[in-house]
Amino acid sequence: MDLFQLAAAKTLATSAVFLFITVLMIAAAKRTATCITLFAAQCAIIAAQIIALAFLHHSVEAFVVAAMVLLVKVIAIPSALVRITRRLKVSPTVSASTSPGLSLFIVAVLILLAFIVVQPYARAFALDSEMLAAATAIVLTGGFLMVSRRKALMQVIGLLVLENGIFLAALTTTFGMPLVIEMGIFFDLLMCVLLMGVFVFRIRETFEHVDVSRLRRLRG
Amino acid sequence: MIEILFNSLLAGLLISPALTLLAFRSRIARHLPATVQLVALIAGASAALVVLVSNLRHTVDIYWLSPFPFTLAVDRLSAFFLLLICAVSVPVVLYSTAYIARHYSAQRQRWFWTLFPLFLLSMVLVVTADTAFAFLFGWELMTLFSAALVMLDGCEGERRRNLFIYLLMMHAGAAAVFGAFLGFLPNTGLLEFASLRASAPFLAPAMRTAIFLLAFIGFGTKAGIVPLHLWLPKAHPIAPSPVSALMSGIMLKTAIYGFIRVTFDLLGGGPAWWGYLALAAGAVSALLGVLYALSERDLKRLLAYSSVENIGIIYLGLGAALIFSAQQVPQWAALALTGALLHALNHALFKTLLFLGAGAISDSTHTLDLEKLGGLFQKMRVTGTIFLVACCSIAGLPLFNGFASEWLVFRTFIAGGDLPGAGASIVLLVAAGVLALVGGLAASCFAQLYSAAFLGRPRTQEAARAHDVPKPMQIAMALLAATCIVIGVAPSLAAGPIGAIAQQLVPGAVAIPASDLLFMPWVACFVVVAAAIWLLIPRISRITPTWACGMPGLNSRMQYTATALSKPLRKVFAAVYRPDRTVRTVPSDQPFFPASISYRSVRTTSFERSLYRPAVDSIVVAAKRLRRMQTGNIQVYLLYMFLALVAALICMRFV
Amino acid sequence: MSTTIDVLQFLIIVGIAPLIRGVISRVKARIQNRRGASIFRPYADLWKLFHKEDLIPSTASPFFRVCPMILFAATIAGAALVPVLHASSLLGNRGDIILLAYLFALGRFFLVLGSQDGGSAFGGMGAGREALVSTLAEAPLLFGLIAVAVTAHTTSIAGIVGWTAARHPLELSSVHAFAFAALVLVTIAETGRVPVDNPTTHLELTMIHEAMVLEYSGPSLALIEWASATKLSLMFALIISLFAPWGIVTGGSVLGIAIALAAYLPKIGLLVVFVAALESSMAKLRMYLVPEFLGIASALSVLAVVFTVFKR
Amino acid sequence: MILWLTLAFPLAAAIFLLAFRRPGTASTFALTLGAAQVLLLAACAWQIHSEGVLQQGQYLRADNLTLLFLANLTIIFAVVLVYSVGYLRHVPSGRFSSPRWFYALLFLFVFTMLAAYLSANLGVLWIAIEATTLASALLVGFYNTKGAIEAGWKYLIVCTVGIAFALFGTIALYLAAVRGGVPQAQALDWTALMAAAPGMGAAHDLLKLAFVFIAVGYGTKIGFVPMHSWLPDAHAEAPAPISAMLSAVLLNCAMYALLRFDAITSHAIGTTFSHTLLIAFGCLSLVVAVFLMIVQRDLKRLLAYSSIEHMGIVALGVGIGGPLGLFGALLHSFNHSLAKTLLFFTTGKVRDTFDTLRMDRIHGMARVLPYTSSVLIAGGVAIVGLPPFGLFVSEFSILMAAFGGSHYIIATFMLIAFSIGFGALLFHFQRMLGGEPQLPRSRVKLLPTEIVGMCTCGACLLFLGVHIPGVLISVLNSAVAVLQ
Repeated sequence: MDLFQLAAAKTLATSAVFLFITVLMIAAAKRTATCITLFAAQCAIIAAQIIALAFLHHSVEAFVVAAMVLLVKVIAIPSALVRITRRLKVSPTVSASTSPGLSLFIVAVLILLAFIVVQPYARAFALDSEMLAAATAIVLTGGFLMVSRRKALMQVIGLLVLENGIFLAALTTTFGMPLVIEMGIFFDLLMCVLLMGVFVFRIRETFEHVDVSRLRRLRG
Repeated sequence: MIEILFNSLLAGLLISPALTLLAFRSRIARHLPATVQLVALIAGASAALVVLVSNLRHTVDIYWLSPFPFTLAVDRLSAFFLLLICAVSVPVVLYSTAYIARHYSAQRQRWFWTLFPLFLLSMVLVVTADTAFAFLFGWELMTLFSAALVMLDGCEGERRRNLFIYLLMMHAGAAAVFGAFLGFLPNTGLLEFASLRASAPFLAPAMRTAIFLLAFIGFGTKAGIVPLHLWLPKAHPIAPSPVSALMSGIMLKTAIYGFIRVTFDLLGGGPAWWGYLALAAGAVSALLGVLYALSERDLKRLLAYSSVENIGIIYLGLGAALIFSAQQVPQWAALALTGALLHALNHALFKTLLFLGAGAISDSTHTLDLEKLGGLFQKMRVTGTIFLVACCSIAGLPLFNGFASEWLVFRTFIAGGDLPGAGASIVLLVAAGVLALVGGLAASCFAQLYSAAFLGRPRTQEAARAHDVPKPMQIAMALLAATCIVIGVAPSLAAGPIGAIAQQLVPGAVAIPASDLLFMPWVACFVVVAAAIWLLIPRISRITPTWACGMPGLNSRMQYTATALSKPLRKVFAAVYRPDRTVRTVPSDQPFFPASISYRSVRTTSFERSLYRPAVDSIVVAAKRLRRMQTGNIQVYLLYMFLALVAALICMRFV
Repeated sequence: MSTTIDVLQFLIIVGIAPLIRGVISRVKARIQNRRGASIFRPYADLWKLFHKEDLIPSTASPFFRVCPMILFAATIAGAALVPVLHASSLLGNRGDIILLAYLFALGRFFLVLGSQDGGSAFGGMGAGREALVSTLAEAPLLFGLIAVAVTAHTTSIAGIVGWTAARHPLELSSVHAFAFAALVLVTIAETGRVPVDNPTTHLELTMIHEAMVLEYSGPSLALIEWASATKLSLMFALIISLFAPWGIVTGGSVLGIAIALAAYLPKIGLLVVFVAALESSMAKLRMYLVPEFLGIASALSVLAVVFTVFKR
Repeated sequence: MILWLTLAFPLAAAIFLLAFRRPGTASTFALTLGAAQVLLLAACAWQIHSEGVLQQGQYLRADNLTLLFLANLTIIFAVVLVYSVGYLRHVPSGRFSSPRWFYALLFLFVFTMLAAYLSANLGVLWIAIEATTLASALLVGFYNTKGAIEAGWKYLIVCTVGIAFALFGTIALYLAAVRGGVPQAQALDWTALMAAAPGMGAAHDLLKLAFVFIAVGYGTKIGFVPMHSWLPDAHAEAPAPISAMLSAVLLNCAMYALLRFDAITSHAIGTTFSHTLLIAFGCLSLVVAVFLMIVQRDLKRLLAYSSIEHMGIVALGVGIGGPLGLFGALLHSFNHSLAKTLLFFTTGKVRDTFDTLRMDRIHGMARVLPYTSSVLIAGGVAIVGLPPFGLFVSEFSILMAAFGGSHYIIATFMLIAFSIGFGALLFHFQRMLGGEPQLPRSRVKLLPTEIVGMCTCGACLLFLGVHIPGVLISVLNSAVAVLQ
């Protein structure tokens, strides 16, 4: 058992680093498919974290949550997204408004910002500041992706990343919410992605492109 | 007794719209709504009279019905304005029975008879309201119903624009009125006038000032003081005549009522500069109003500008009253207030009459353009005589009612010469000069109006074919004209009771020396006898052609028109008008041998040009800038969200 | 007794009005080295006109004949407000200075209406010009009266007269000087004398009053002429009683009345000579210089009013 | 039990309705089920009213505040359903765009909003509100036109991001509650939170942080400027009855959520912070909305901006606070939903007749559509807050609260903004109503269903303007008491 405990603690300690790496890589990624994979990886890391926490706290609920993360976020959503990308038959690039280098730089700045911002809270509530910073950075990166990537699907991914960050924050600060709520949130998320998929298809059908920055009929 | 009368007024005005909707299809019951309204109005007038005489206060409380305290109370001041509304509306209703039926389709008639009593009711609400909520409720309804009645004549093009300006300015004015009443709240929390009055002494001086200024602006907008008068010459002319009569004759007075109620009653007077402000507004309005009136050729617009002038005179009186009460001279304050109130009554009478007369003119000639009228007296003897009475009254000629009130205001200005402060004295005496100038200009203006419309030769076929209007319209106008003469000959009949109101409003005022007006009957007798003597002397008379320097073929185009008549005066006051003149010569390359020359002179008032346009333009420009922020790009929208979040987070540190 | 004097002084103003006209034209003739007509010539003119027939233009309404009557009535009602022999008048009361100005307005209003009824261009021409002159004269007239009234602390003409009469001539201040000057100018303008108007002209470029009454004839014209003469006489009486009332009676003796009358006539004479001299020495002003003329009157009257405040 | 029933019924109805392909049958069943739903809601409301608080299980709870919003939902749902029957005649069918889908989604939408209202748990509340977005997004995109899809997409993305922020805020509150000693199982139960709030003052900064995220998050859904961008698009492109639902119920639903959080925050750290934030958002929404109303070209966008304006007013009412301010705010949200529904109903007819909602292309409406025009005028008069309609009363009480609390600057702001908003609406309406019509007078009469819908709203508005029944006053007062 001790070995598990140790592994769990080790996972927790190192996962933040891995999360930062995924964040940076998403920012630099050029193809949608890469982003999806990275998102899945990110979710897998988080799932690992939950399992680790579950071991540390001997919580059955946490195992259920971890299972759901694996099921929904690591398997279901990414595969759905991949299928959508294939069926859309549009160019595989992310059509970023910023160059990969600049994106990387911006995300790096965001990570730094996240560290600065969370410090007072981490201290006040005796929380793992690295984890909290990771969560915040993921949220910020999600936002950044949504603002800077013109492809509709990338907005979905950005949203998912953002949501991931919030989920991670919840995990770090409060060790998750009550199970029913968590399940509800997962359900909502799944539905949300499905619905967005429907809309992406409709955009493709109606406009014959999936560039959201060109959806500018309605303004003023 | 009062209770029954007042309640029957309210009930009558409330049920008559329903009656209209129910009974209008039947031929017999068609006149039922008008009859009910007449009865209700007479009941209301008698209720008001009873209150005026007996000084009993009567209240109706319908808080059980309304969400906020809603009380109607008739005290002396309310009773005066209630009397004004009811008494003046009686002839208007009578007039409308004939006028509306002659001019509108059955559907529009129904529309009129539904809204008209509601409009009256809203005005009754305003002047009898005893809580801020009731007042504002009535105040907003009044605008709404009047606008709906204005739309009776359709709303196309220019009319629509005018209506828009009317509603917009009224709404903005109402916002100020809201502010004025609610400004009392921090001190009392209650909406009843009694508690507002009680809380007034404890208001902070800044708040008192704010309330006064808001009331001044809010009620000033409704009353049409310059430069807030913009809507007045636009909205009044486009309404059907009975409605313009009510709007100009009565609705403007509700603003006077509101101003008096807030300033004199609720706030209980204030520093002298309030008075100077009102006085200045009055002087400017009176002068500019009459000057603009002088240059108008559209009869109704001319009358509307003349309303601005008369409201100016009322404000002169109110300003003087405020100055006197600030200087602790209550008896003169009361006299000035009496003058203002009497002028309000007089203006209601003669302006209603003039608008009804204008309705009669348009009824028989289908035009209101003074350049197209002329010689109507020959065809419309009764209307012509009545209209003359109205013109004399509004010109402030002795023996007619306009003189009595102007005389009172003059007297108070002269009394201002005895005030201790040099500033106050000079201001009041100068105001007397302004009033004199205004009086002179008004006399010229209405002499010109009357002679252009009624005397000389008809200028168009329509004018030549004019005929007098039906009996009900004549009777309605005759009633008003008779009242004008009665008050003109025996002003103390009206000035006495009004003096009692003023005495109540100005604390410390003693008996009013308005009894001086008792000599007017003697003057009247003298003038009438002196004029009538000559009728007894037998004279031989012969009808000859007009002298045309010995040439034949004098025609109507050789007469002076209204525009030509006022030319000398307009030339002297050219600085006020500043018209945009355009002369077009066709063909343009031969200026000395033109095929035709057209001359156009458009007058946009300088207020519109330099005050309203820039304000509206800047708002529109700001709106367009904001519109550009709404780019349509979802990424920008998301960015706004993130920025809003960041801004809120930063602000969090400081709150 | 008092009422008798009131009636008497009223009759004096109205009665000697044509005489004043006659004297003015006589004096003018003399200044111009002519013999001139009799000073009673205006009475004869009136007599003649009253016996002629009234010519009524075909376009005119019944109203046409009423106007002169009202003009006349209003003017003589004004005459009933002005004290000549003692400090009281027939219709006098508090505030009658305003009534006086407005009675002029009443008369003028109807004259303007009557002038338009003929339907010719002359009436309108005169009416427009008359409106200009009278409107601009109204303020200085009232201002002049107000200045004196404020100084005397009363708004009745008779009261002012009483106040002034009780004072030494040298006690009167600059207020009175300014007001006097203003009122003289206003008188010239209001009564249509040179340099504002020329009562003898019939030139359409210049005439004001004459243009308005061009359509009138016979008794109607007589009334108008008499009314305008009365207005001049009234204004003279007003000026005299406001600024130089000394000599008026305080009691009611016949002797006193005689003395008052004797004091009154030289004062009138002086004014008549002054007007005649002025008319002979000046040319008529161009129409659009008239506002400047009245502007001077207004300025003087405003000064008078301002001085009332600082002189107390 | 009744709460569960009320909540489950629309879900079942939605699924049931999907089974009917024929429009006529779907309509009939929708009406029947709708009537049953309304009855159920009425029964539910009655029970809440008589018992004060109704708690069922751990997750469902209803009190007087809920009751007020439930009443709002019930009335609007009923009229919208009735109106839809006539409205749907012309809709071309496509995938997800047939009457059965319309009704099914409508019921689903109602289900999600009911869930939001009836939840006792802030987490469930969040889930429900997120679900409202999902349920209504397809309705927004119902027409399948370019505009509708664009609007649907923007609606979905912007609201989901906003709601994600709200989740963050909820978590932060949860953390604060847990740290403040509330047991984990109850740390999202808002009655427990209200009770424990005074003890949570220690986590001062965290609570502020939570409220900022909540305000921005739910504020997105309410339509506060600058997060309002989805609102005009969605309102303009959705079918008229759905626009009415969005404006009249959905915005209120989000406002309800915000009110709950505001109450907790105020209890914990005092009213200053949360109310200042609300006032800031309120003022911003009010001012920006009235300015943008001036330059609108599309009738429904104009109405949408007017909704933003009114949500701003409600926020100001809450922000000014005090019993009167809250009273006014709650009443205003109620009145606004009635008036806005009325106005959106007219747009259906306008689009039918003129084939456009571009206001510069509509002329002479008063002659072409006299009855619809009079409804539009009445609705316009109501929405600008003139008597004798209900909004006058509610705006009056908010103004009274503002003046009474010496918030002069806010009051001035409001008065000026009201005038500009009035001018903007009046300007557009008069241009549409007047002018030379290019079309003959429409021979198409208003359908009975449309008349019923419009008349109900109009009558309610008029009634509330003249008299507020005692029941409503007591509900309002107890709702205010719940929040205080």
